[in-house]
Amino acid sequence: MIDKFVRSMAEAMAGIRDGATVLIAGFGDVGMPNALLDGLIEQGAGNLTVVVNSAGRVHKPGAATQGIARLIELGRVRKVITSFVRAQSIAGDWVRDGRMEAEVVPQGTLAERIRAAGAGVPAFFTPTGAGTLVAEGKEVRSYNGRPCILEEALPGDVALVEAWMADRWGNLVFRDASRNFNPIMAMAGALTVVQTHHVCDVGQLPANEIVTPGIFVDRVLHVAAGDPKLTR
Amino acid sequence: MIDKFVRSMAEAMAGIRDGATVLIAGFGDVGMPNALLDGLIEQGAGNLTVVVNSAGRVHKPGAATQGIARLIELGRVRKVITSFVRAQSIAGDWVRDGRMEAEVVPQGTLAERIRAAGAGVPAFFTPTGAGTLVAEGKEVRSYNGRPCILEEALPGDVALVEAWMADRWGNLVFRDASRNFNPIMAMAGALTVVQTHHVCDVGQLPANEIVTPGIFVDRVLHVAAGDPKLTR
Amino acid sequence: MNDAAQGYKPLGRTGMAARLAQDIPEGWYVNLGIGIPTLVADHIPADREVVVHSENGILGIAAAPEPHKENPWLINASSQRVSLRPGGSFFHHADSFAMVRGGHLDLCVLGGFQVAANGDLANWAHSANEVGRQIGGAMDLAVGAKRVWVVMEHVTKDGQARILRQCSYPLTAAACVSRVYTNLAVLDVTPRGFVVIDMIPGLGFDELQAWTEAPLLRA
Amino acid sequence: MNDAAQGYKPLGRTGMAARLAQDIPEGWYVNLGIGIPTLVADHIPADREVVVHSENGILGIAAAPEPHKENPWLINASSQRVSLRPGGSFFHHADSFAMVRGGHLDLCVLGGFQVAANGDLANWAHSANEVGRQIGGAMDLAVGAKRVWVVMEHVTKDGQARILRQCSYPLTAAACVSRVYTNLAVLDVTPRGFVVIDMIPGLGFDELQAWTEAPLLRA
Repeated sequence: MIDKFVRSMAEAMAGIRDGATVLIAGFGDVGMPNALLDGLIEQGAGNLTVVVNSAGRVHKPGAATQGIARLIELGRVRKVITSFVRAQSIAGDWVRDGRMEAEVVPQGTLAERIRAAGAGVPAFFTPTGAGTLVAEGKEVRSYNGRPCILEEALPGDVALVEAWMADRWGNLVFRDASRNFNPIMAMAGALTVVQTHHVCDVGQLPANEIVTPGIFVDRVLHVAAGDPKLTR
Repeated sequence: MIDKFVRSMAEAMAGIRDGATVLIAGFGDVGMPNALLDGLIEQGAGNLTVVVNSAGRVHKPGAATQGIARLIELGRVRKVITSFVRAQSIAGDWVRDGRMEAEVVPQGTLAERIRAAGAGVPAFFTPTGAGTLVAEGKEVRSYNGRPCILEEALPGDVALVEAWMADRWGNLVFRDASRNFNPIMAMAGALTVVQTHHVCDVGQLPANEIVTPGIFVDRVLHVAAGDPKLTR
Repeated sequence: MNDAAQGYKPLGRTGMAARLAQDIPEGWYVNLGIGIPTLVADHIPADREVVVHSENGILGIAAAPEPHKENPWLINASSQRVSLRPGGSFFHHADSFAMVRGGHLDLCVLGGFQVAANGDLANWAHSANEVGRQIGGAMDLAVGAKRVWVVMEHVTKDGQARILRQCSYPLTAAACVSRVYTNLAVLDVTPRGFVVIDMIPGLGFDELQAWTEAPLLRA
Repeated sequence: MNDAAQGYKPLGRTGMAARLAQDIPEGWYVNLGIGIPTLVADHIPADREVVVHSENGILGIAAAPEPHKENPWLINASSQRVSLRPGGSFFHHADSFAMVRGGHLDLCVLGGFQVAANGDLANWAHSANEVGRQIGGAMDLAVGAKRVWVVMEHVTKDGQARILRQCSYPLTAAACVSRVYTNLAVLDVTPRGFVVIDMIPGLGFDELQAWTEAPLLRA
C-alpha cells in the first residue's frame, strides 16, 4: 500500500542536508508551510540556498522573528533566490553585511524557472528582464524582434509545500489563493514534503479536481495549522 | 456584460484566414473538437498549417474520410505539425506525393512548444530528440552532462478546443481524459474557439475547479456532441 | 506643489485611482500593481465586468470585502484580503505568469518612480547598488501585458521630476509604458514623446511643463 | 524460432507482459507504451499499488473495464477504453509530459524494433526516409523516465536479430534502455553489454546467443 503520510516532524525533515537548495512555497502568509519551516529550523540543516517569493517583511528592531527571517537570523541561509528583498528586513541586513547572498529575480521568471525544473526543461529564453540589471551576465538573443535572455531551471533538493487536503497517495488540493507556488515547487523538489490541513481517503478527491497528483509528492504531514494570518 | 458565446458556427469560424496556423486539440476521438473541425471544413480557409497530435488514422481505400483527414484530402493543409504520421493514412499519402509537408515531433516536445507559446517563452532546451533525426538542424547544448536541443514555441492563429462545461466568461472544465491538449492549445491560440457540451451560469463552476480560465478563450459555441467514439 | 497658492488641487491617491478606473472598458483583463494601482479595483463600477488578475494566482478580484466577510485564504498581490467575483478562478504561479508573459492581459497598471519619453519605466530600485530589490512581478508585467499604464505622483516628495527625457534609476523594462496617470495630468507616450490628453481643473499647460523634465506636447 | 523442434516454447505477447509485470514493485509510477507494454496493466495484481501513467493526461490507470462498464471519456495512449483506480487523476498534456520529461516516472515500458548493447533504442521508424513517422511520446519517455524497459520479440518475423551491437534504424534515444524483456529471455544492459538474467525453460545460453547479434554475458 502506498502511504506517504509521515507521523512526525522528525520523519518529515529526515535527510535534509547542509548545503541543500530548499524551495519554500507561499505568498504572504497564504499557502506558506509555516510548520515545516519551523521543523527545518529545529532540524538544523545549514548553508542552505532558499528559494522563496519574498525574503521576508520589514523588521522592526526588537520584534520577534519567524519563518524565513528566523532561518536567516540563525545563520542557516547561504543564499536566497527571491523576487523581493526589502532593505529594512532581516534578509536586507544580512545582504548588506555580506553574510548572505541574494539573487533577486522577476517573480514570473522565478515561477517559470521552478516549473521548468519540474518539467525537465534545463533552460529557456524570456523577454522579461532584458535590458535591465537582471540581464547582467546572461546570454541575449532576439525573438520576434524582442531581446530575450536565457534563464536556467531552478530545481530544489527539497520542496516545502502547504496543501488544504491530501490523501495517502500524496494527491493534493489547495484552498483559494494558497495554491500559488505550491504545485510548481512540488514538481521541482527532488524531495517534496507537504503539510496538509486535512486528510482524506484515496478516491475521495475527485480525479478531475486533483491539482497536484501524488507523483510529485514524497512525504505528507498532517498539521491543522488554522487560517493564514494577515501579514504585510 | 462579458459574453463569449456565439450563436452559430459561422460566427465561431469568422475571420479564420488562408495561411493560418490552426491548433486542433484532442487525443484519439476524446476531447477532439469535431464540430468545429467540420465548421472549418465548411468555412473554407486553406493553405493551413495544422498542429494536432495525430495526423489521422489508417485509411481503408473507399472508406469515408472525416476530420483532419478530410481537411487534408480537400487540399486545405499546407503543412501538418504532429507526433504521428501513419504511412497508410490520408496524411501519409499526401506527404508521400509531396502535396503536404509534415513536421513530426515528439509528443512531449509538441505539448511543451504549445504551452511555451501560451506562456510567452519563445524557445527552450530539451534533451528529448537529441541525437536523433528530430535534432537535425537544431542547436545543441549540454546541460547536466546531457545533450539538449533548442526548440521554439508553437503559437496558433486559431485554436479549436472541446470543453465539457463553459460559462459566458469562457471558463472551462473538461471531462476525464478529454482534457489532453485542450488547456494548452487554448493558451496558445491568438483566437481560441471552443465547442462545449454544456453551458452553465457564471459562478456555477467553482473557482478552485476551473481548469481553463476565460482569459484564454475568445468564442464559445454550444454543441451537444455526445460521447466520443471508439477509434483506433 | 502648493495647490492653495496655485489655484488647482492635485488629485490624491484615491482620485488618481478613480480617474484611471474610468478608462478601463468592460471585458478587459487587468493586473493592478502594488500601491495606488491596487486602489483602482475599488473604483471600477460593480456592473462593469472588468476581470482583475493578481500575480498570486487569481482572476476576478472584486472590491475589498466588508470586514466581517473577509476570507483569509484570498489575498491580492499586495497581501490585502480581497473578494472574488462570480466567474473568478484560482491557478498556480506559473500559470498566473503564463497569463502575464504570454500576452493575455489587456492592461497592467503599475506604480512608477520614473517614466521616460520613450516609455522606459523604472519602479523597483533607486540605484544599482541598493540592498533592497523589490522586483516582484513588475518586470514580467511591464514586458508581457498588451498595455502598460503607470499611475504615480507627478513629482517626488521633494519636487524632483519623474516624467523624464531618460530614466536615471535602474529600468523595470524598456519602452513599455503607453500612458501615465499622475496627480496633475494624463499623458500618452507616443513616438513623438509625451502628449497631454487630460489635466486637472485649473492647471495650465505651461505649469504642467514646469513640473516635468521631458518636453510635453498638446493633444 | 520453431519451438516444437527446439524443446522450448517462446512466450506470447501476454506471457511477456505478465513476466515483466512481476518485476514492477509497489509504489512505482510507470508509463506503459503502445503494443505489448499496454498489456502489462492487466497483469499487475490488483492489490499491488502501481500507479500507471498515460501520456494523454492520466495517472492511475487500472485493468481494462468490463464491456458494459466502459467510460468513453477515459482512454489510454493506445486509444483503448480503460478504467481508473481510486486515487487516479487527470491533467493536461504539458503537465503529463512534465511528469515524463521531469524525471518523475520510475519506469517506462516501451516496445522496440532494435536495442543495442549500449542501451540505444530504435522503435519508431525503419529508415530515415520513411513517410510514416510514429514518434508519439516514445522519445520523451526514453529520455525522461528513471528506467526504460523494452519488451519485444527477440527476433523479427523473418528471423532477423533485434538485440544488436548497434542499431541500424533511426534512434528513439541513445543509451536509454536498462533492461529488455523478450519472448526468450530477460537481459540487463550493463556497461559490459547485455547480461542474461532470465531465460525461458528449456532454452540454453548458446541457443539464445544464436538468436542474438550482440554478445551476451552470463549473469
